[in-house]
Amino acid sequence: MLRGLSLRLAEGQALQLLWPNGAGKTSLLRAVAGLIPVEDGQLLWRGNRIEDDRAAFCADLAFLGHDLALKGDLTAAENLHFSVSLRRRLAGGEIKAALDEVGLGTRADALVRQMSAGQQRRVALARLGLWGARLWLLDEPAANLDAAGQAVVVAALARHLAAGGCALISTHQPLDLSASVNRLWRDPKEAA
Amino acid sequence: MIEFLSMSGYAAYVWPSVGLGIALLLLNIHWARRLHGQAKSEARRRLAAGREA
Amino acid sequence: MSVTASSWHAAAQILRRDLTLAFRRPGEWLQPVAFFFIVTLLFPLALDPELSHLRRLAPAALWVAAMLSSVLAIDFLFREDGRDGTLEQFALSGQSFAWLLLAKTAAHWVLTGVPLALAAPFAAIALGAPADAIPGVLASLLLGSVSLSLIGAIGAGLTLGLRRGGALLSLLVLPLAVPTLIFGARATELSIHGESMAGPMYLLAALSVFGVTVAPLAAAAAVRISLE
Amino acid sequence: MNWAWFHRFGSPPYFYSVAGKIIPWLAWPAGLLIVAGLWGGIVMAPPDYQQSDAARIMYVHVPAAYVALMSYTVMAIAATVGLIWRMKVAHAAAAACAPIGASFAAVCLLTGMLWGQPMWGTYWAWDPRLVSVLVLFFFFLGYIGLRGAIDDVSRADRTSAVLAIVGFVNVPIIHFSVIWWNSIHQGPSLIRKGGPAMPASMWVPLVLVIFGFTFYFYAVMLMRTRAEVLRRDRGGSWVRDIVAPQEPLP
Repeated sequence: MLRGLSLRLAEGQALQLLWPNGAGKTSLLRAVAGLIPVEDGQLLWRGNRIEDDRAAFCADLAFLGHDLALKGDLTAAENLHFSVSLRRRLAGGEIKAALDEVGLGTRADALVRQMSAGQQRRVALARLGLWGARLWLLDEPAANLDAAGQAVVVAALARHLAAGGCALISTHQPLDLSASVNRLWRDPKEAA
Repeated sequence: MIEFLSMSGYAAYVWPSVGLGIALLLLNIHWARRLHGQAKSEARRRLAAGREA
Repeated sequence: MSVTASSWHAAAQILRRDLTLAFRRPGEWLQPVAFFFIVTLLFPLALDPELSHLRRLAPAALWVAAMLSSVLAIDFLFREDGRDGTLEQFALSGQSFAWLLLAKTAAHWVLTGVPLALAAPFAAIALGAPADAIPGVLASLLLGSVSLSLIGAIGAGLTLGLRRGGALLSLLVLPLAVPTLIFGARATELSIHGESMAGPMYLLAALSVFGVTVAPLAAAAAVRISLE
Repeated sequence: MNWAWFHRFGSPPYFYSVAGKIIPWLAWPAGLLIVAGLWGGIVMAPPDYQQSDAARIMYVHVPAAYVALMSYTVMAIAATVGLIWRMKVAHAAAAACAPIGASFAAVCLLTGMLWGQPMWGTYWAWDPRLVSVLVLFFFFLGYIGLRGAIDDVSRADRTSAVLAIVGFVNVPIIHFSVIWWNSIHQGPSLIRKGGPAMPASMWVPLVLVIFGFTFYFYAVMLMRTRAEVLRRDRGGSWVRDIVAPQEPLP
């Protein structure tokens, strides 16, 4: 359980949580997303309390958790189509472009079940860009990724921040995001 | 007295019912007290463990 | 629960996706139908196979088998989506959570309730029902399985956080389904006797409408708790 | 209206001490009423002119049915309060109601069977009221099962609260559908309706037992709730003062 935390993110800012394992990184991200109730304290988004208009907050939110929410029996393109369609209508070619960006352009019609863990994570990363959300909450975004895959994460983040988005990222392994991340938080007891 | 106990031939049904009712009342008290006792002893055990640590 | 054009779009996507998945793995939704057949066909073996006797029993056999196979199937309703994080994304999609779960329940009904209703006339004939009763049997199970799916959705939501729903799920769901059983079996019985089944059918419809309004909210509350 | 008392009850130590003081005030009247009622019903009241002395089973059967229904109602209300105001004490009270209600429903069913054999000639008739109590009994079992299956206390509380509320909404539907079902294919020979209005010497003891059982239910419910509150807060500092008041702190 986390207590006495306070943090603030501005446009174009990304905060990387480098807390030790078990310090509550995942809980913090899930609480910000609204999946866990906050017992005492409040969450503001664009100056408004989140619980006053959850739908508006959710529209601005992209959450990537431990579970990727991908179906093994659907292709990469079908998975993306489904998860984006829950939020908005897609234009033609958007999915292809997003898969190209994460280096999976040729695998669009492969079943996710037949992909490696790293490729599956790339599919989930492609979804982030398609959602068009302002706030990214990424829980271990680079798990199972090799150097090339990590470069994909860094590039996606850089694009997101340059477009005025912000991000809260938890990583326990030393992932160098310094190209895009501008704030680090190493210990939950430090104020941020 | 025997006439009363025989319940005009329905003794086999009336007295077990009364017995069930009384057993129900006693058992519920017993269970509640046992639950309380268990909660107390568990709290005590925790307290003792906390002091040793 | 506010329903807008984009919620209809999202619901249609859920239906489409669940149907696609089901057609890629047909075993999952064929099993409850096979189970339904086996249970109904066990009755003649346990009883005497005299058709006039079986006919008296047919509504009971059909409905008990339908309820059991619907409980068997309902355990899958949210389990996989809960495990792979899809339900989390539902909760964060900005759409009404209860509405999305209702769409999932509708897909589940198409995949289990409809096949069950289509299978029921065959089982009914095997149990001695006249051919004239086929539309009535079909209609009563089609309508009754709607409320079975909705009640099941509540049970599936409540047991989602558990490692196995199993026996507990049936203990939770079956008492709630008593009214459906009563009216459904009565409708089937009337149709087998060639009488008007309007009365119990209205009541089944009322149960379904009530279920549509209440069940998604209860299921959404239960699923949200298990997502924490 | 001042709601401070309501919020104070949400605090476990306050509830624990106040409930401890209330219980004797419920238990003594309960005991007196039950003894007086049973004495009046089983010893003093005249035998029923139709059912003779078998009607005396009523003095256990009817109050048990009443308490079973009441404990389900109290459970659903407590669950709602717990869910809306996030009140742990209310969840503990809901948890306390289920086993009590289940035991009363079971006794109601068993005494109903003992009454049925001499009166109807069979231990079990598909009487709509009996069937409703049977379903109620299964609800209690399902509630207890669900609660037991979830390890995390807070999640168990809220999940089972949803079940209690859903079940409560359904109880009247089940009751009326069972009556309807009974009217379409139950032979008329088994169940005799009502009979003549009872003389006062018969209904007064019944009312006494019902009141006695009601007081008894609240007393036992509070006892269980206290135990439950203690168990949940076993690490809390107020618990230390209760379980080991004399020991000085190290």
